[in-house]
Amino acid sequence: MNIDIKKQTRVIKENLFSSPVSTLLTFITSYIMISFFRGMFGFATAPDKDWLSVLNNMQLYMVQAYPESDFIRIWICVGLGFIFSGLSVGLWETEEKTSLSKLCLTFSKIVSGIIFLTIIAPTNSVVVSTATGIREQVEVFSYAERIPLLSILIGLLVVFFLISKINLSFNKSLLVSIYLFVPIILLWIMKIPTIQLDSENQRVFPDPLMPIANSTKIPWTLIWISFVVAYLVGVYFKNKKQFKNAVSISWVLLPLLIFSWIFKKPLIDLNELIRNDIPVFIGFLLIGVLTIYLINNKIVEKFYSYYLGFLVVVTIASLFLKVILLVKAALLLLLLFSAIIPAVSTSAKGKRSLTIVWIVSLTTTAFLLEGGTSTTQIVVPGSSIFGGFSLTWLLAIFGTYVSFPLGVLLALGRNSSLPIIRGVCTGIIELVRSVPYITWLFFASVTMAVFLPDGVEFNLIVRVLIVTAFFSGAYFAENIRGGLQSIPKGQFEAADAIGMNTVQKTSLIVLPQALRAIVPTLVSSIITSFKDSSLVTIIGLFDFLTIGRMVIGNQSIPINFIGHDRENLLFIAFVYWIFTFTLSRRSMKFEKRLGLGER
Amino acid sequence: MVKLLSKIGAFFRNVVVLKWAVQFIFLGGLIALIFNYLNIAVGNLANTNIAFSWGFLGETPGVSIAEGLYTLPKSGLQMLQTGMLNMLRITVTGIIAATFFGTILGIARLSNNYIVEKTATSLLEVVRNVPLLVQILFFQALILSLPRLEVYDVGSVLFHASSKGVALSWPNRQDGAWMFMLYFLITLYISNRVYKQRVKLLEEQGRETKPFLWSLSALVILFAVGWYGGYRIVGIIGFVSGFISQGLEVLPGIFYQILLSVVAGYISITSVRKQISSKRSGELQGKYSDDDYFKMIITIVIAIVFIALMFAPVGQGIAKFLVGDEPTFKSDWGLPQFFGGISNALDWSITGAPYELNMAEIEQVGTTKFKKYSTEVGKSLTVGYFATWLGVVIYTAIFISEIVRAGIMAVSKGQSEAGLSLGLRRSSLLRLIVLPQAVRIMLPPMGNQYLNLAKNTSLGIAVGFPEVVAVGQTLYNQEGQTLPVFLIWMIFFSTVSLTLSTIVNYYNRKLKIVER
Amino acid sequence: MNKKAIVFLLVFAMVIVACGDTTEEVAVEATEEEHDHEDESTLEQVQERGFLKCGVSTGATGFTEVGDDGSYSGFDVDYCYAVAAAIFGDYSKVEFKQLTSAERFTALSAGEIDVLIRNTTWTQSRDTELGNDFGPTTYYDGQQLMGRVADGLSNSSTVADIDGLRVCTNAGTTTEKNITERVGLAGGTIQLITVEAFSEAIDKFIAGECDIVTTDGSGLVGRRAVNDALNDWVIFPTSPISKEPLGPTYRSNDSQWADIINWTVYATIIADEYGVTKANVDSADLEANPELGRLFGANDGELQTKMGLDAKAYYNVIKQVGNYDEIFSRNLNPLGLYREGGDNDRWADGGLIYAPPAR
Amino acid sequence: MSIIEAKDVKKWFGDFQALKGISMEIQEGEVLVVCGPSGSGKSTFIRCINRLEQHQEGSIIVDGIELTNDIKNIEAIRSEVGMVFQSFNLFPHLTVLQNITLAPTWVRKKSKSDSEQKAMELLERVGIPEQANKFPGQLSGGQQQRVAIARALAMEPKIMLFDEPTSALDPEMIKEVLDVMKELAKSGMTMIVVTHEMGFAKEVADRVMLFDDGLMVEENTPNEFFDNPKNDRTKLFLSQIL
Repeated sequence: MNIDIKKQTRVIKENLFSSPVSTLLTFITSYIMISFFRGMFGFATAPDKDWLSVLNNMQLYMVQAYPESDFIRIWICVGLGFIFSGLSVGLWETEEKTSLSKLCLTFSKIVSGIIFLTIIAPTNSVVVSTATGIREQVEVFSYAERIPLLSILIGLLVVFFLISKINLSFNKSLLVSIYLFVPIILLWIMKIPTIQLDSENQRVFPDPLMPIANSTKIPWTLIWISFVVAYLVGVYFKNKKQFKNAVSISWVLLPLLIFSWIFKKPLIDLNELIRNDIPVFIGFLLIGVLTIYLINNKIVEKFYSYYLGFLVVVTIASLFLKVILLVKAALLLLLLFSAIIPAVSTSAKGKRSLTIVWIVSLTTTAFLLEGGTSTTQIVVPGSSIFGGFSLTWLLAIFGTYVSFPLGVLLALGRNSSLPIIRGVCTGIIELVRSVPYITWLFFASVTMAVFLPDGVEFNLIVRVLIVTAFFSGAYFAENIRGGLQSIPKGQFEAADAIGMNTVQKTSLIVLPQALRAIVPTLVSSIITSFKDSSLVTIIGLFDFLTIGRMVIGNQSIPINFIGHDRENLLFIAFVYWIFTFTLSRRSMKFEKRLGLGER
Repeated sequence: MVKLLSKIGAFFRNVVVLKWAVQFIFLGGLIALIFNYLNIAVGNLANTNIAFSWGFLGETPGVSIAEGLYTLPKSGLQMLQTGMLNMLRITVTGIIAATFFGTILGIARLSNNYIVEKTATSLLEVVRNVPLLVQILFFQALILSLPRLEVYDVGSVLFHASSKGVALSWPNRQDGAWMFMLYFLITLYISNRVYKQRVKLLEEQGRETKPFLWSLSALVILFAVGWYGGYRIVGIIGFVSGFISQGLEVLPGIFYQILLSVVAGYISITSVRKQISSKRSGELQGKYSDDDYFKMIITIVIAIVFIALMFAPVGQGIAKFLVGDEPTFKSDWGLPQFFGGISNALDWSITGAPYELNMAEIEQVGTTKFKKYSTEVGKSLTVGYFATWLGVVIYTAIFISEIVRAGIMAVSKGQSEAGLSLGLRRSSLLRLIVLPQAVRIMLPPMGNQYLNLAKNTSLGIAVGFPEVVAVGQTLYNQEGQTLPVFLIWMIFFSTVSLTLSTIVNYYNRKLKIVER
Repeated sequence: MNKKAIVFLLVFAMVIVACGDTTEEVAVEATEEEHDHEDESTLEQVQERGFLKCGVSTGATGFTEVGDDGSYSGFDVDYCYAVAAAIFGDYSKVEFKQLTSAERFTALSAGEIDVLIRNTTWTQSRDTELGNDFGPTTYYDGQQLMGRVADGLSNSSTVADIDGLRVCTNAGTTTEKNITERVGLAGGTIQLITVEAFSEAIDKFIAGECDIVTTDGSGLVGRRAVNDALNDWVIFPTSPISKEPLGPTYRSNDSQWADIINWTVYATIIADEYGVTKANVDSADLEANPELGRLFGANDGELQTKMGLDAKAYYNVIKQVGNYDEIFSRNLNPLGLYREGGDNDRWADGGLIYAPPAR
Repeated sequence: MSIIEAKDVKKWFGDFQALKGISMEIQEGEVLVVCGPSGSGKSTFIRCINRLEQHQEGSIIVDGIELTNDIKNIEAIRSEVGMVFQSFNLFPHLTVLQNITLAPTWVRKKSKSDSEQKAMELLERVGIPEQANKFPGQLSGGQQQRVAIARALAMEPKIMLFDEPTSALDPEMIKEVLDVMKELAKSGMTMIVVTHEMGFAKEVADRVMLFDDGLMVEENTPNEFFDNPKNDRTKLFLSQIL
């Protein structure tokens, strides 16, 4: 014990007080940090801050005016997201083990941190009193509150210390579900003041204590349960490569599904479903599977080119004929698959993977069409589209979605050996990049309408997505170009020497190598999109930030929140931080693992 | 017949033909697309009664601007100029500050001191993960939560911050400041020459010539001479530009159109000639590839288009601008005005110290009870300026700190070992080995960050800072001309980006050559 | 079968799949709209679509507000509801589009919205240059300034008194130009800080960054009622420095649509004149008041049907939304804006709210 | 009949003339070794044969097809001519097997099972069948170069070009690559080999050529070339290299 303390002191001395300058720096930095924290704490807890303006508008923040009767769609989408996360966590589970004592150590560290912060928290804060208009010191965190809190925290510390004696180790990936479990339990037990209106639409004072958002308790709990189940399923199928592939593909397709099912409300005509869609679906499923399994048969192989020719003709014809859209899409998909089937389905393993991919893509296509072609939009009372946090994510994910292919094309163009194409692509990239995003957003909001033909009208969100496609596409193009340039010249020469043409060279040799190099960039670019999407507030789209700084500060009926935008701003900053921080941390870890696996 | 057909087939299978056919089809499609959209735009504009015109540049917008060159602009052009200068002001000071803070933060992150390192890291994690716009809004809220500027806050202060903004003591420019600045640049050049001269002497004669001391003393002496009136020697330049200005006033607009056309023609012809002669060396009679022909043709085509544009309304507009045609644009940036401005600024009859160190002053507005920060004495920053500046500087500094850290880390390992094995001391190791190489690694990403900073200043629009985007928006709200304003934004930002990247590339190349 | 063709198809299909979602969306919208625009009148478009697209503000206390569940309320919003009630007999068939001041006219002329009810000032240039027409004024406003008594201002202060001060206002409106011009005429200069939303201007005023804040009188009164606990704020000059008649705006060249909007507004005014409210509209004596009878469709509602509406259209407006006085007091009285003695009082009581007779 | 016929081939890079008129004929089944100092144009010449570089004057006729700008001819010649590079140029994102089967499936349009079978045969021939499912990065340099040879052979070419195949290898690996090449030469493949491995030239070459400064200085049988060179430049070159 004695030695331990000595060691600790030495570590502290080495790290903090190694030289006079270092000592001085230590004190100065600590002072700045503590006073910054005290200032922030005072700012946040001052009595003129009405944090209920944040809590009461949570629904507005999340989905804006999306109708409550259709919330089930959003829950399903969020649930799907969590199920896939659970599957992924299970499938790519790390072997790292952690023990209960380690976990408790982490928790006790956090609790000690909170204890420290509680001790240094300020007692008073300066506010302008509304009654007298004079600045005055107001008590924000009295000792009467502080001491019980401290004793609870110390109690927790003791509990953690005791638990840490239990010797129990479990897998690190399992931690995620524990971390998710904590807020869900809190949802059931925590009670906070909530705004209630009486029969005359007047706010009831004092605000009664209610559990946090009653309506979300059950969905979140269900989602947590499905997460855990998905995790277990993932662990079970850990060694199935096909399953992993299917999950990866589903991740790419999931946003499309969410998009079509959140915005569209398909009229499901059971009759037509049974008579048309299901037979078509099953028919194509069978044709695809048969092709996969039979195509390399010696007898069938001879007729492959006839089959393909027939398929091309039928597909082209179907595009112009009046047949149901599912047939068109399925034909196109089948054609796409048939072109690659003979090359992939030579081994039993290849056949199995291909079958899974075929089923997943056909099913998704069918679902997408059901949602996507439906003309019935969700009727949102108020706005044509939902907003808030959902919009922020929509812009981030679809910004990446639409900009990625464009970025690839621009990068290829810029790297092309053809001078005109290279010039044009370079011009587009440089022009788009040199101008700030906000001016492009203005272009979308006020100028683009001028360029649209008479009668064609895009929703502002679609216009913003178009502009985002170009803007982040140009940035993508630069990143991909980096990947392209890292490919040695010899690769092109070798491809030439074995007689490949330009398209084959690009799709088989160049892009696979270039894209692998930019996977990390993809994640960071989603993060950037997520952050950049906050700029749409300036053109009046109702994203997360707009609601906090423009809408809530204007509410006067029936509850008055006029002028309470600082607490909302702080809340928004916090939410953005939580999301980007965790995302970037996860991606960093993922990257590390990816890198280790490859080398 | 068959022969002919096969010949035609062979022609279309020719690689060169294919290559150019693909490109021209692409180009044709692109031009058709652009033309189509322009057509639609023209039609739509006609429908909405807003004809595309640049007229608003000359008209008085009737709106005042919070800060900048012209707070009550007489023309749309002046208004945009004000926004541009505001944007440049924040960009230039921001780049300097962000580099400074970024370097400090980067070094702090490599520090052995636990608290310093953790503080820098947590600052990084907070700033990097919150949208810049939210940060700028937050800084604005922070400044607005400061006390009001009260009645009793009057007089001179060293530093003052209130909800009205920030006031600092500042060396204020006097009449001779521009001359002194120019003089100082010349001084810097001279002392640099002295340094190089002494180094050369050292190398030739092998004796200690103290180059650093020499150049420093040259700098100090020249500076002192300049400060007490010596700077007036620069007045010669002002005198000359006065003549130039008078001469330019006589010239009609057509002169500039012709001049620019001739320059364009000359440049294109010389470059084509250069290309031709490069393949014409003696007996090694070179062959031109299709790309070479293309380059020549495109050079000529660009020149012809440029010349044609020079005599179209665009060229007339440019010429009018250069002539400084008062009634058209009410611009002060025409060439005669420009040289006139130089001759006014660099006038040798100006006396007195070029700069005067002033305390910030809080003054009374007229006879009312209102107080404001003096804009004449000291330096006053508005809330919008301060919030935007702080936002972009901290945001960029964080990214720069990552670059600095990565740069130093990339070099330090093997190179430090090599340096130490040569017997270099730690300080000289950093100065001679690590930094020169790290800077070379750091420069390209730094350039990108500078560009981002320049572009991010446009977020000032959210806190009422009148930079070019905000001003442009106000302008088209008044006049309805969104398209021209958008074009001006594009040209302006492209120019800024191009200039910045040219500067960065210049240094990049210079450092590279030095390395070899 | 040539393999090159397959590769081409593959790439083509990839491109389609890659941009599938947007193109599909675009195509659907494009066809819809093309279909819509085949010389159909706005009314037909709206009826076919099944709901009204109404452009409102991004947030103006009392005029357009968004509740905690995303529901809309406010003076302008109620007029959107009224138009929907007239067309469909169901006030809730409205889709609101919140527009910034910069994009509102573009949105209107591009057909993104059917009618713009977004505290928009009726000016000559907007009426002539932008291809819009203006409906009857629903709210007579005027630009005023607000300062503090503590700073030595009073309601007898004038524009000349603000020489050299820092003034905050919101962007994209006529206010920037008005204040600059008026101060210029009075021989002074100001430092004008323009922010996007009025709430930010007020924040700056409260914090003390700005000495004066200026916008339409309604906005000032509303915010003073809510934020000025000390009774320190004063609005001046008494007669506004500008005229700001606010009302609905629609595309020109569609007189049927214009009639519908105009008479929806007039119906609320006429109902107010007769004292017919949401509550008593069913018991209104239509026989005794033939004007009301015509308006509410008692005798076949010939005039309404000629407009292309249901005979009961304006009855529905009053039944579901209320008369002018109800709309006004419901939304603006809580903010301290009252009709009595102002421009927005009934014409009989000396105000400007006047409707042509329904005959 | 000669399988490759080059007449007065000239090539410029900008204003630098790399080939100053090369003429030669190669018979089917012949093994030709080209040597010469670096920058003498030997690599450029063999790269001209399968159009990795474009010659500007003169003519090259491969197997009766003239190499012109006609894309059909280029494609035809490229599938007749296999090439092995100094830096192997294997595709790092594909396994050894995929590297070999890529061209047959996509260019020759063969079914995957056939080309895989063929690939395994070729891997046997170059002596590394056990490496089929590894990635190139996991192989040694000699193994990589043998895979590269197998990849070129998979297209069943009539002519093989070797551009300094051993100069990026360690001495012990050189041997294993040269053994494969010798075996190939004995099987009757037409080969043009740019190399400095004089032992190889002595053993298997039918003819040896020396390039200098864009010109072919000497062409001779190996014995004559090494024992009794005609040209002074050859003597100088041999004295430096041996």
